[in-house]
Amino acid sequence: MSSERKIICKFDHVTKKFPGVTALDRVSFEIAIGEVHAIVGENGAGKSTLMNVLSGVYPPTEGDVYFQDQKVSFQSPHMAQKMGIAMIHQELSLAPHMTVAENVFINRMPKKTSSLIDKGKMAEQCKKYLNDLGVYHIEPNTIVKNLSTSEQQLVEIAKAMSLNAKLVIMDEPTSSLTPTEVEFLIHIIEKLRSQEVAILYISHKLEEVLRISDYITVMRDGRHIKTALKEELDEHKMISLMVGRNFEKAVEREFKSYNKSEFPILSVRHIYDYTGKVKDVSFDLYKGEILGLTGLVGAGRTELLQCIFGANKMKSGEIYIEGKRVQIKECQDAIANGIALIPEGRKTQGLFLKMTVEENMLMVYQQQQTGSLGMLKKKALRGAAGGQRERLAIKTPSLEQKIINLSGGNQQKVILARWLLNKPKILFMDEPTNGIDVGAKKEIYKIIIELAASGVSVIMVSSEMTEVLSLSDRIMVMHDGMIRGKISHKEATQEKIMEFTLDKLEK
Amino acid sequence: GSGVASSSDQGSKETAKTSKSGELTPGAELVPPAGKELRRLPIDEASDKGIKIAALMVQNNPFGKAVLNGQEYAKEVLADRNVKVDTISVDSFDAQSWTSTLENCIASQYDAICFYGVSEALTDVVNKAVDQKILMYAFNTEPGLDSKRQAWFGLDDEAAGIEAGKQIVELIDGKGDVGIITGSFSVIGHELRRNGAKSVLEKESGINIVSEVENNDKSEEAYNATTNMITANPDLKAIYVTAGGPSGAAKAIEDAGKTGEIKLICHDVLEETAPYLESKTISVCIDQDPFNQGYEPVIAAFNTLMGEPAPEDINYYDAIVATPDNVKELFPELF
Amino acid sequence: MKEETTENGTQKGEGTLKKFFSRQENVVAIVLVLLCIMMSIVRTETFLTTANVFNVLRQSSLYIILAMGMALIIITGGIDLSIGSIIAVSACLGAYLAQRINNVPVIIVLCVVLLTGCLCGLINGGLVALAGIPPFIVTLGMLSVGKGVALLVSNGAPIRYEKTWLSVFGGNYIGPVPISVLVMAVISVIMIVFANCTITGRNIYAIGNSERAAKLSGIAVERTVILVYVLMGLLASICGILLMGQMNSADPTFGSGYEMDTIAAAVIGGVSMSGGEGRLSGTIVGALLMSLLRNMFVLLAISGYWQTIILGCVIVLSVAIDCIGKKRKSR
Amino acid sequence: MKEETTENGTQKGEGTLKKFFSRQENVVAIVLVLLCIMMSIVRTETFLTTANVFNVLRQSSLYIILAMGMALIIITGGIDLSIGSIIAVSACLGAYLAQRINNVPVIIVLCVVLLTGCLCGLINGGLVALAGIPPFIVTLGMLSVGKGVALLVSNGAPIRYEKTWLSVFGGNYIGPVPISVLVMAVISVIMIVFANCTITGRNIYAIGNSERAAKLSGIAVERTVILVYVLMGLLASICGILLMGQMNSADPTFGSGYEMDTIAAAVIGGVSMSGGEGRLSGTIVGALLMSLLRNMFVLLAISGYWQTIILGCVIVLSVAIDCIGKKRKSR
Ligand SMILES: Nc1ncnc2c1ncn2[C@@H]1O[C@H](COP(=O)(O)OP(=O)(O)OP(=O)(O)O)[C@@H](O)[C@H]1O
Ligand SMILES: Nc1ncnc2c1ncn2[C@@H]1O[C@H](COP(=O)(O)OP(=O)(O)OP(=O)(O)O)[C@@H](O)[C@H]1O
Ligand SMILES: [Mg+2]
Ligand SMILES: [Mg+2]
Repeated sequence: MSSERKIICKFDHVTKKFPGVTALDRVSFEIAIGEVHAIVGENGAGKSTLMNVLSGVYPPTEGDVYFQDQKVSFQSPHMAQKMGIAMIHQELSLAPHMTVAENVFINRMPKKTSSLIDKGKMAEQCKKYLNDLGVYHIEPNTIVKNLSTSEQQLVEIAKAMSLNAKLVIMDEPTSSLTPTEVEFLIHIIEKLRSQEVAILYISHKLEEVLRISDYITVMRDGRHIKTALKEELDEHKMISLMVGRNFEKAVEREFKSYNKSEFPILSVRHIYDYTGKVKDVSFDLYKGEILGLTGLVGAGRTELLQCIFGANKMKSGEIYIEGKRVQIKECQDAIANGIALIPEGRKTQGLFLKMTVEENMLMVYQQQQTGSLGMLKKKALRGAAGGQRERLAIKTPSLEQKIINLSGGNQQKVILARWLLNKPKILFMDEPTNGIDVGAKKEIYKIIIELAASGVSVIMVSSEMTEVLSLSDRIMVMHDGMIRGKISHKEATQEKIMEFTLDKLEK
Repeated sequence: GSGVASSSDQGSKETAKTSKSGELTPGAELVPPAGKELRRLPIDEASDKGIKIAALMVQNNPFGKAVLNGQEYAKEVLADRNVKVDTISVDSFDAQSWTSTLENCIASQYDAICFYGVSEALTDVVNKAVDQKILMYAFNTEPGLDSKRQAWFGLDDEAAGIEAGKQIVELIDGKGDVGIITGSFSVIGHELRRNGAKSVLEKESGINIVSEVENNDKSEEAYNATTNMITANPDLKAIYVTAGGPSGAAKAIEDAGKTGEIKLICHDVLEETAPYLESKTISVCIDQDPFNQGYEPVIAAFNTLMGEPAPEDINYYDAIVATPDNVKELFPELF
Repeated sequence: MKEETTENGTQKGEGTLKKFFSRQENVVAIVLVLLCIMMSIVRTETFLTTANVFNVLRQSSLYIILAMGMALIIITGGIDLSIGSIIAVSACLGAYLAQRINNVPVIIVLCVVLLTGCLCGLINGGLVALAGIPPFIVTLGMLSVGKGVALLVSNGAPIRYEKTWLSVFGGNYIGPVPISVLVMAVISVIMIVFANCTITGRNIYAIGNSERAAKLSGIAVERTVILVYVLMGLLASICGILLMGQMNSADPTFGSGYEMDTIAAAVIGGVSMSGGEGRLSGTIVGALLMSLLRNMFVLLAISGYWQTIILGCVIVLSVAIDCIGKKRKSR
Repeated sequence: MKEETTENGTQKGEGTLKKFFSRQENVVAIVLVLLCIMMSIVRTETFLTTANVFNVLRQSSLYIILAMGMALIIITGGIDLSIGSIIAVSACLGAYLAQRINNVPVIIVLCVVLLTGCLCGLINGGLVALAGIPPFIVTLGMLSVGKGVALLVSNGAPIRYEKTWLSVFGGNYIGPVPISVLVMAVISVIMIVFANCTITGRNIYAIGNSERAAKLSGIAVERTVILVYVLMGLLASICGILLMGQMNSADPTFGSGYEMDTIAAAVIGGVSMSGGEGRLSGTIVGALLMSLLRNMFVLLAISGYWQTIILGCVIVLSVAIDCIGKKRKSR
């Protein structure tokens, strides 16, 4: 990197106010070509808002944005795109009923001379961009809704790449990628850097940030705190800057090991599901255990949990709870047996977006807490909700707030509270820390550990290796719908897990 | 229907003399719209205290418009007699809409309400109005057999249907396929006509009713139904349209080049049907004098309110049978 | 310091006002009140009479009853086009029974009508929830089939029946209050309590927000959806009874075209067509607005052609105020 | 080993078949074909004649034209209840002009009709896209206002006008082919190409999938939505011309009730009411099914009451087959 930074983009006292919230407060800093510039900060620090201002989603309330030495005020994302700014949005912005190729080339599909769309060429170019990302298994003509979340994320990345932009904004691109895919993305970023493309990179995964970025900007409460060379910062310093105080070390817990003689709380034997995503899965879960479940994209972890929970139909297999055979046909059966599920995809499977925090929190609990004629005991319920809000330190102006106005971490805590109210014996968590900041993450880890200590058994699906390693008593790796291996905490290392995770060339 | 009620004619002349002259146009001097005859004349006296009469109709169809013309004419005539006639629109021929509108009129304290009797379902609301001393004059259809409405004006639908049936038999010499396009299976007036015609047609062994479909009073649907009938029955001899939209059937017959081959029988000589009568596509059109259905009840109500003897309980209109040969004579205003 | 307090004070005041205006139903309610005030000035002698007020209420009572059921269906993300046919078929069956069989106890007629409504709702709900057929298609089919059955039963003509205590529901009054208004009031209270204060009511909203999330929260989605359609059928058949009573006969045209008016009432009252939000109180306001407009037209003797034009404009305008405000804020 | 290959083979064959049956439109097409075969057997002399085939096509041509526009609107997540009124108001204005002003060039009448349609669409689209009012309310208002204006213009009665070359569009034939069928065919081709092979067409789908995502992808959402409504207005006014030509007059009742039939055609053909998916070819199949049923009723001389019952059942059944299959799979 040359010592002379060639500035491509500059924020000059950018302020953005939403009704009641000042999301950005006089933010100023610069980005140069050929650099990977990371932005870190807690949930709600204003990272996405800043990027949305740059990419033309919102106009700034005050202040200016300069791009290539020109003062710009984009009226729409389209204008920003034309100037050479591409953005991978934090919330996926794909059209689920359309094909992969159409999504990649939306609004700028290659045309034939007749000005009609050239579908062949489009598929071909799409394939090329996907291959560049190291993705060979996604066909351009697949309908996007049939892809898993991580595959959709890859399509989103391909879409941004195909714009051949001068500045690429990546807002949490790796939130649902597996380690292998992250490697490929990093590879791409390196390549872009060498092509003198500027990259704005937002992530809550600080190791990743330290690994790939040149400059790091820290934001807090809508303000710019510091921009520094990567070398000047380490994880600890970053966190202190982000939260504005010193931060204690990450979680610690005492791991347990189990021997065969112990009686499992949940036993699963030879489960197959109807769609064929889960094949012959058997495992045991013990009281107070945290069982990490990891694997590659599409390994079937989500399907396994949802199948046991009764949300997907089981084809064959047996489930025992505390030694008793149980039939789980509907989610209600699972809940009655003391199982809880925090699903992946907060917005799609977890939240009731048009409802309040309180209603979201009480959704499961209130099903049992009714008086005569199915009337809700509103006072008692409100008390319970208030209790959870305190226990989990959920930041919300009131319980009547619409859930959609909360930050991701707090939304996740609300879903956690929903199930804790029900006092489950077994807790399934599918990517519980997806897209939430270090602070919130830590709080959630703490809650998980407390739960395990109080005797709740937890299965945690996660693609984040560090998370799995630092929390799980045992780790189970899935591959292609089957359990590839079970490792106790003592034996577990990153390499060992990777070995189970990856496709082996020779069988 | 050329006989204007002569007795009231005389009476009104007398009263005209007694009233202050120059302020109102005497009934005898009224100039009816071209081609119309007034079946009843207003008495020539202005009301002292002011009279409010509501004239109700579904205005958004050709027949309704013809009735409205009569109602508007009555409004004009009575304007200088200190009478306020409100022509009120009902949004459909649905009994419930009529009940609501009638209720609203009762609330508005009209002295008389002239209304289309849509269906028996109006019985209760009509009785309620009568109990509140409101004159309830129905036209066209009876609002229930045991309703207390004081008078009714119009052409008996069943008789009209029977007349249509007879005309069909005559036109096709009592043999051949006949199709019926009816407005709606659930409108009583349409059903009375359909069944009236069928009662005649079914007696003829040579006549075969091949199809009965609804067209919801719409000309486009009549067009499609006619085309379908012609296709399905190459020997079709006649089509009977019981209610709205006969122009669609006529146009379809013309487009199929079957003018004259297929006889079309329908109701109401209006702007819509007149050209097809002229072009002989419509063989017979039975008119029920909608102008007077709008006009007469209002005038009758006024006269009664002014202390004249009440009109007859039932005031039958004769079916006016219009054919291509006589239509220009009977309805000069349409040509 | 002092200045800040005032500012805060104003902000707070503004906040409450803003919050009030941010609900579409409140804006529509204000439109309703303004229209009433206007009418009381223009038609002093007729508009604000007890008779006319109860008249408007009576006319709106069917719409209110139906619109509340419709609102719940729309909140689950569905739609019901068949309500008119359900009214017709249940009323016709009841009247047929009352007319044909001598001395059939009225209570049995009542049960037949209500059960017919529930059965139609059950078929609708079953096909929607269990077979997964789009509600639009299911209820469009039911609209057609129901009308056909009503025509078959009634043979196309209104069925008159002996006056029994059934007719009390429709036309009679307790003092100046029409019984149908009382029925409407009772049902409104029950429905509002049901929607807001019972677990099933809240589950309906949850399903409309996200069916998947509701399922994963242990809500019996299918059963609840079926229940909502059955409830709609029940409400429709209650309206069938009210109409039967009012008319002292059952007519196969009963209720035709009601679906659009009730959906409009719900949407005007703030129910979102995409489901998950909206309140029954708003729906009541929406239904009242529609009835008030119709009453106004008659009291003001507005010509038929202008009625439809004014109706269209008022509907759009009453919703527009709120929408434009929201749209501007969102940018 | 050998067994496995066979199994794979069968699976592949099954796969293609399954894929074929997994599209609702294909299932509906099969229902359509089966009905045709049945009719050819039962009514050999009349059903499969050139005259009758073109007859069915002619009757369906309006529905097909309108349903394609409606499909696009539903795909954006909207709805248009006002098409009937747009047909009526544009036709009435055109006929009024042709009748009132002597020697007005026909081309001007044509332009007035088409522009009226576009203007109505523009108002709809503008209120939906720019003011953010729910499409249901906007077009319900337009339905009412348009009908009122059509009544005002026509004074409630059909307006006849001098026969000009405008009438050619409606009633005339080229050989055995009705001109309206030709118009329909041309418009179908244009619309299918537009929806599938142009960027704007694909953007319409993208908007229906997620308006926000479409906006973030740089699509001019508002402009595209307005365009879709204008297109619907244009198609409605083309239907106005066809009807005017066919009847040689314009009637304010033109097109009333079309909205339900066209929405039904689109949904039967696989368009999802929640937007984002569905194909115009399916819509055509849906519209054909509706017209074929009506034709069948006449050819088979089915009694009126049973017509509505059968219509309802066929609509539900033709969609059910596909839905039940999908529902079973999803669990
Ligand atoms: N459209 C909006 N309307 C109102 N407030 C908003 C809007 N978008 C963002 N905010 C608020 O602005 C603040 C900054 O949000 P932003 O999404 O930029 O945070 P972030 O740093 O990206 O957080 P995360 O890490 O969770 O993605 C938050 O308080 C948020 O609630
Ligand atoms: N709705 C769907 N329809 C068809 N296929 C799907 C659907 N959802 C997921 N898949 C496929 O199922 C497979 C398993 O996906 P799934 O999301 O269960 O994996 P996972 O192990 O949970 O991975 P992740 O890390 O993304 O959560 C993938 O190959 C995916 O393409
Ligand atoms: Mg963000
Ligand atoms: Mg998963």
